[in-house]
This record gives sequence, C-alpha cells and structure tokens, in this order.
Amino acid sequence: MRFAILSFPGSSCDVDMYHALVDIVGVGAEIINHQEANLENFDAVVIPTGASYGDYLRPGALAQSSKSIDSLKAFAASGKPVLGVGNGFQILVEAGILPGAFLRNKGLKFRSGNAQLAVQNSQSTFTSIYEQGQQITLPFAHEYGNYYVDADTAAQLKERNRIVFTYEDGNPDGSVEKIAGVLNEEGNVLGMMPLPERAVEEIIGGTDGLPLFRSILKNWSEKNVNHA
Amino acid sequence: MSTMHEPTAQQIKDEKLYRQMGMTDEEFDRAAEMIGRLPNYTETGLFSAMWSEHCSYKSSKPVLRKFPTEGARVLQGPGEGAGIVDIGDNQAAVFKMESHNSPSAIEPFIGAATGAGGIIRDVFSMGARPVALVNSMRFGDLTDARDRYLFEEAVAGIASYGNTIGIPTVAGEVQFDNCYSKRPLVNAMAVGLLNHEDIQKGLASGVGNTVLYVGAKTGRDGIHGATMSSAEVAVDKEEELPVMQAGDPYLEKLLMEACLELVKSDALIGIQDMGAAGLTSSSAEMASKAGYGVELNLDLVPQREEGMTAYEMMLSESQERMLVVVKQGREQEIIDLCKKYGLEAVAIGKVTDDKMLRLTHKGEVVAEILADILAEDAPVYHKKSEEPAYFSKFQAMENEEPAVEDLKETLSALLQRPTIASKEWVYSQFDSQARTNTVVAPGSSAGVIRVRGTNKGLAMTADCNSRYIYLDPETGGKIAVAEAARNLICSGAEPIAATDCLNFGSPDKPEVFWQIEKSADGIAAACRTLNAPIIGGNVSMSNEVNGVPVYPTPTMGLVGLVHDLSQVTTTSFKQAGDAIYLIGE
Amino acid sequence: MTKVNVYVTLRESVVDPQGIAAQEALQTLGFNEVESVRIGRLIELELAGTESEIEARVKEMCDKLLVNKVIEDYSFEIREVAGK
Amino acid sequence: MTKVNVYVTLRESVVDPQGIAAQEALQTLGFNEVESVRIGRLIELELAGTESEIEARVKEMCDKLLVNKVIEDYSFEIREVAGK
Ligand SMILES: Nc1ncnc2c1ncn2[C@@H]1O[C@H](COP(=O)(O)OP(=O)(O)O)[C@@H](O)[C@H]1O
Repeated sequence: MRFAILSFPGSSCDVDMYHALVDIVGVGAEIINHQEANLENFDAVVIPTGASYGDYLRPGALAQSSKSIDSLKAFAASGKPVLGVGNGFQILVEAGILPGAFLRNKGLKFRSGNAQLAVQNSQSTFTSIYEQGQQITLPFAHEYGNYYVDADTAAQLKERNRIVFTYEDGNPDGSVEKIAGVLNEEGNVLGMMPLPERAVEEIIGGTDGLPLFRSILKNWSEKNVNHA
Repeated sequence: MSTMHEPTAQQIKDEKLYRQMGMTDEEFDRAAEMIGRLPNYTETGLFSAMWSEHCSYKSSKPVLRKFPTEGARVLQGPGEGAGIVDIGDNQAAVFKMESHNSPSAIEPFIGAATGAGGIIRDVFSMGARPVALVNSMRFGDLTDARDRYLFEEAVAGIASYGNTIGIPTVAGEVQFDNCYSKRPLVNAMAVGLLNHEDIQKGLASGVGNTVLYVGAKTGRDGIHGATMSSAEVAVDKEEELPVMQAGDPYLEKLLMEACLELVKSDALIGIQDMGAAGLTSSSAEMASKAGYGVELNLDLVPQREEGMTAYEMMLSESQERMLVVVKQGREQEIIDLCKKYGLEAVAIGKVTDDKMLRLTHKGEVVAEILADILAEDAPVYHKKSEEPAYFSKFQAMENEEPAVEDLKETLSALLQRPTIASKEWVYSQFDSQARTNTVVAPGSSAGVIRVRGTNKGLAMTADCNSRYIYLDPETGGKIAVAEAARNLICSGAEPIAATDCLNFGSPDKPEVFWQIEKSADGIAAACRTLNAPIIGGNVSMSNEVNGVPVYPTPTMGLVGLVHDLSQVTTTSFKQAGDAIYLIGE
Repeated sequence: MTKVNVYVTLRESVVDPQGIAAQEALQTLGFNEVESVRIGRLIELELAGTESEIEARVKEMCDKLLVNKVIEDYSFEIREVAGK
Repeated sequence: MTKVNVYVTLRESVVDPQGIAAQEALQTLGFNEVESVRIGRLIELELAGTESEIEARVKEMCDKLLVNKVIEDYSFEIREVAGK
C-alpha cells in the first residue's frame, strides 16, 4: 500500500508522518510537494500537520490557492482514504471536503499536550482495529482546535455516526459536541486534531496512534485481496 | 540624491550627530583617524552599528577571554553563528543562546518571536538542521499589570515562532523577581544537528565570487536595533522608538529548508544570517573573516519601501534575510534553488581583493571602509571594576536558619511563588513534540531528543539563579553551571559543552562590571572542571530600569550527550513502594 | 490604483472568545459601559481595475479565499479611486 | 446603545507577513491585479453614553487596551446611535 503525504509550504510535520508510516507501520509513502500533486497512483492520501502558509489569514485557508486542492478533491471523491491531522484537518475543512470551521481555542492560547479521547465509531476504515468506546491518549498541538459546526450539522454528524473521536478531558478548546475527529458523509475522509503519528513508538509518546494506521492498511489489504 | 538631506561629514563632527547613534566622541575620533578622513553619514552609521557592544563586545571581550573554549569535541568555538561539538558517528551538535531583551521590553510578542527566529537562523546558517529550542526568561513578579502583559506576550511570541516553524521547544526556565520589572530578559537557545562535511562558515572569499541576498525584502524596520540593544530602554516613549522588526516564521521555514539544501551545493562559499546590524555586520564580517573585500550595489537590494537611503538599507534589521556567497558563474542554479522554495535571491555584489567594504548607491560610492576596521578594530574597553559595598556586608553576615513554624503552611506558601510553581502554563503553549524526536518534553530536569538512526540522544537545559549571583557572583556563577550540569546528568546525559547569555546592567558601573568579571570567573572555573567548554554565547548589557541594574543574570545553556537512550531518566516518581534516597551532603 | 476595505466579522451565531476576553478586560479597566465586543478582520486591498470590475473581483476573492462563510460575514467598501 | 467600529491597522513600516502570504495566494488564484494586501483588525463595540463621551472613552480604550501603539495605528467611527 502506498501513501501520499501531501505537503504544503510550511507543513513541517510531513517528515513525522513519513517516519511513522515508513519506519514504524511499514507501508510505502512519499512526500508529495503540493505543486506537483499527482495523486492518482496512490492508495491513500495523508495531509500532515504543521503551519501551512504560516497559518496566516485562517489556518488551512491559504492552501486553497494550491492547485493540488483539485487533485485532492478528486482523490477524495474516488472513495480512497484521505486522512488530515491537525493542520491537515483544517485544510480539509477550509476546502469544504469536511464540514465546519475552526475557531481559536476557547482559552485563546496555543496548547499542546496529550488528549484523552474516546473512539466513538470503531466501524470506519480508520478505526476498525480500535474497540468501540476505547479510551486512548494522543498528542495534540494547536491554537485553532476549537471545531465549529452549526447545530443542524452537529445533529446530522451524530445521527450518521460521523463523529469518530471525542475529547474526554473536559474539552478545554471548546469543540462542538467535544468533537476531535469527523468523517465525511461517505466515510473515506477523516479529519482529526490529535496527532496519531506522534504516538507510534513507546519512546516518544505511546502507541495509541498505531491502530489507526494499521486499520487503514488492514482495510485496504482486505479490499485488495477480494479484488485480486 | 538620497544623501542630499543627510548631514555632511563636517556637520556630523561639529554637531556631534554620532552621539545620537550611540558613539562616543573618542570612538568617532578613532574612526576618523583609522580611515584618514571624516566618515560620511552612511559610514558613521556603519561604525556605530559595528562598534556597538552588541556587535563588537567592546566592553565584554576581556571578560569573555576567561572562558574555556577548547576541548576534544569542539569543532567550532565562539566567533561564528553558533558553536559546534562532535557527538561521534560523523555527527555534531550546533548550538547557541542569544538575548532579545530590549525588543521584548518594548513589544514582547514580536521581541521574543524575533529572538527565537534569530537564533534559529544562526544555527541553520552553520549548515545544521535546528532540532530543538530552549528558552530562559525573567520578569517582574506578577503583581504589576505591565509585567503580566510582558510575561504573557513574550511566552506567546516565543511559542508562535517555534510552533509555526515546526521546531520543538523541549526545555526552558522562567523566574520572577521585581528587579526585572518592565525590563524582562528573554533568552532563546537553538540546538541543531549536522554531519561534519556540511559545516558552513560565514566567509566571503575568492575574488569575483558573487554575493547573493536571499529572503525577505529590506524595510525601514529595526534601524539601529544593535545600538539600541546595548542601551537602556525608556518604555514610555513609543513615538521615538525604532520601528519593530516583525518576524515571519513561515518565511523563515522556507529560508531554512532552502539553506539546508544550499549547503549541499559545491557552489556555496559562505553564508551568514543578517542579524543585528543586518547587511552591515554580515558583509563586513564575512569579508573580514575571509581576508577579502566586498562590494555591494545597494540599488539591487530588494526593498520593501520606497526611497530608502544607503544608511537605512545598511542598518535595517528586517528579519529572515541571509547573505550568501557563491562561486562566480554558478549564481543561476542557486537562484533557481531558492525559487523552488518561493524565495527571492538576488546578486547584489561581489568579492574583491582590496579588503574594503565598498557600497555604491545610485551610481556613487557611498561608503568605503576596510572591513577589518569595522569588524575587528572596535575599541576594547577595560572597564573599571569595583566590589560593591553590599558584598562585604553580606559576606560578614552570619548564616541564619530560617525558623519554620508550620511546615505545611510554609511549603504551600513556597509552592505558590510564581518562580517555584509549575510552569505548565508556559510550556503547554509550546509544541514540544514536533519532528517526533522528543524523548523528554518540558516538565523534567532537562529536555531530551533522540538522534535518529543511533541509540544516542541530546539533553539540554538553561539555568541561572540570579539571586545567588547577586549575593556572590563567583560562587553563583559556579552554581549556575553546576545546576545545569546536574539537570543533564539527572536525565542520563554527559555534559559536553555550554553556551551562555550574559545579562547584566551597565558595564560603566564599576559594581556591575565587578559582577560580570566575578561571575565569569565562577562560570569559567565550573566549565573547566566539568570539561564543558563554552562554544558560543551572547552579551546583553544595560538591562536597567531607571538606572537600577537587574540582578546579574548570566544564563547558562548546557548540552549533554546521552550515550544510550535506554538510560534516560525523568523526575517523576514511578510507582508506589519505590525507595527514595537522598544523595550528597 | 484603487483601495478597498473588506470588513470580515464573525457570524452572530458564532461565539467570539476573543471578543469576550476583550470585553472582560475592558470592564476590569473600568469601561463598564461596554456591552459587547466582537473582533473581526479588516483587509485592506490595493488593486487595479475599473470600479465595476473591482466590485465583482473583490466579491470573488472574498468567496474563494478571504472569508470563510461557515463562520464569517463580510462587506466591502471601495475607498479611493486614484486618477491615472 | 451606540455601535462603534474601531479599525486597527499595522503601522506602515511594520512588515505584514499575513498580508504578503494572502497576496501571493490571491495571485496564484489568478487575481493578478492585487498589488497589496494588509490585514488588520475590526473591533465592533456596543456601548452606552452620549456621543461626546463615547468619543473620549473609545479613544481611551484604544490607547489602554485595544491597540498596540508600538506597531499599530487606529481610527474609529461612531456608527449608529439608537434612540432610547
Ligand atoms: N520557558 C520554559 N520553556 C520550556 N520549558 C520550561 C520553561 N520554564 C520551565 N520549563 C520547564 O518546566 C520544568 C520546571 O522548571 P523549573 O521550575 O525551572 O524547574 P527546575 O528547577 O527543575 O529547572 C522544567 O522541565 C523546565 O524545562
């Protein structure tokens, strides 16, 4: 399985994602510069965190000027998995691939640390190795982690089981419905503010992020075996 | 044409206009004598910047000579952007600490942010990838609204720069004392990694080679930042302040990636950050160190504002700019490389053999001075030193055991002191895990990052207890080094080298100069004993409010080598039932 | 060259944590008469074109990039048309 | 209740990285006619008081809290005085 790590100027954590995928999970991955974004030959796309375009204007906003957003939309529409973490989630939301928007953290400060999460949907391509309701710990680092959707959308997300992760530690940044990660309607695009690629080795931050990548790999393998 | 409104050389002398730029009468006379004529306005500006304490270390040089700077691991000692120590396997650690106190007193967010930005540039201009940040800050205690503001904003500024550029902050310290009221200290340290063959120096050598300007455009911001940072700041007169040089961590990220690719090119001769005194210091120092001259055509300098004079361009401290010397004929490939990162690179001059820094603007030569005179021949002052009266008084006092009546109450009162209380409020604002190498994040004795591809790690910490240094500078200096070393050792690392930031009051006060000398003696002795040479650092003087100096605060930054990552230890208790030992006296 | 000011405000239904914090700070300073503070963005553009072109183009810029309509509203004002 | 709009802009010589990045993004999207973008803040206040009181008080709020005069300039506009 081959992942494209779509890198925008300023996406400094593309290398972290590469390390997690290639050195730890053991899949193929390539960092793809947004200017030459040809995604067709990949099996999955990941948008890493960092501060693309300096987080200027609104985090994730200026990435919309990149031509790669069209390739990304086409890739998402093809049904293959797309994962956006941290700033990558913000980019997906600004692009309209996922609903909602990001406001500044309720405390107005950048915050980093470890978030306690609950897995609310263990049926998705991204989470099938987790248990339903499993409590996990993932690192996070953001200033605009306060996820916003209007009340109707929030109800819809709940009803369609699109809320994948929720914050279980008081939700200090103020996300609507404690949302830490959401799926698109089709279930092949996941955006999340916590950073699973920072939790794939005991020595740096635990291993609670590993099942996420392994789920993607497992579900891809099963599909591919069926088709073969 | 642009020089028409500028005073003539004679006027500068007669009206003593150089004083406004921070030069003394003797310094001006010395400058005139060295070049054999009166300097014009632009040239006076060059002298004032290069002979400022910040660039020339004219008062602190005799003190800095006390420090041990050599050792088996040292590949580059003081004098370049950052020092370099060998860590085995053909790899080296590159680091330095720098102050941004004056700008932070005026505009704490921008001041602190650009402090982080500057030290990061110092590290990547050596060819190293910055892998971790450390900081050390001092503020007045938090009862004053201005001090609370300075604290909040300086923390946010450092956080914003490091977080945006994607370099983890892994350690630091903050202390509060009213001697720093309205005059905060903001010291930032960056640590990088490189392979030996990638070491770069700021050299402009090889006649005919091309000087390229890379990065942000030059504006009128920060003019005379270098002279300002050596002077006491009056915080209330904002109209008279120089325009703050705001930072752009996004641009710096692009600049960093471009430079790290650039250092792999054999077209590169030398590279240096345009830090304090911008174009002036980078060009004069690169020429002087290499023993060559540099000629710049200022018309070609990318400018953000219209009608800038030569003086303004040379003294601007606009951020995120580098001066790069490349082999003649190879310019285009470097320009293309920069373009790939969205950066403008422009040829603005060439290396000459006459050792002159020569500037032309609008077809005229506007400055022509031997680079060595600017970079090397600043006056060196042996300031008067005098033991302050308080010292002998304190020394004569009997030791007194504080009477503690209620242990619980005293403990809880102590824990509430901002200096002792948890610093989580501060470090939770820093992304400490970017680049996924952080083995120990802030909250323990030292920060530790792993060195990928090996079983090694680097530990780092910054420490200084300025009260001890005030009470007894020599012993206090030793204590600062020892504390930092203990923090490394407790984390499982062997201290290998040090950097420092000497934050003091005005060196013109004999009592202050005595503090500087004595604490340097203590620091030097401790570093020698621990075999941790000082490979770079920075001096910040005139940290005073209304003429009262802050406590002497020579902050020590130490880096240690973790030989085996499985030996890394953290401070927290691990499980109930473990025995607790007290080791030492 | 024409100058255009774009005013971007948070939609009323969206809570503005920054505005609330500013209001509290104002009250602490004794400005008790302040009932509400909302913090938005002022984007100053300088651009070429005729007035009607500019009107349409600025609208497009706002919709495509400058404004996030999930949480923000905007209006703009053509301020100055310098004679050529 | 009176509404006041405070317009806060960066002082001219202070570099505006946000504005530069936004301008580049606009150009990539084909808005080549845009020569400059500067991003400031729009602060909307609602407060009580007579017009002349308000004038003085808002100035004071700006000087004390809302505006960072080391790097910013401001102006304000009293927009609407609702009858009681
Ligand atoms: N400004 C800062 N930046 C990053 N980490 C900090 C900062 N201030 C304090 N810390 C971290 O908080 C912890 C406690 O710091 P401190 O109270 O100075 O304790 P110590 O005396 O053990 O150095 C340390 O891990 C330190 O690295």
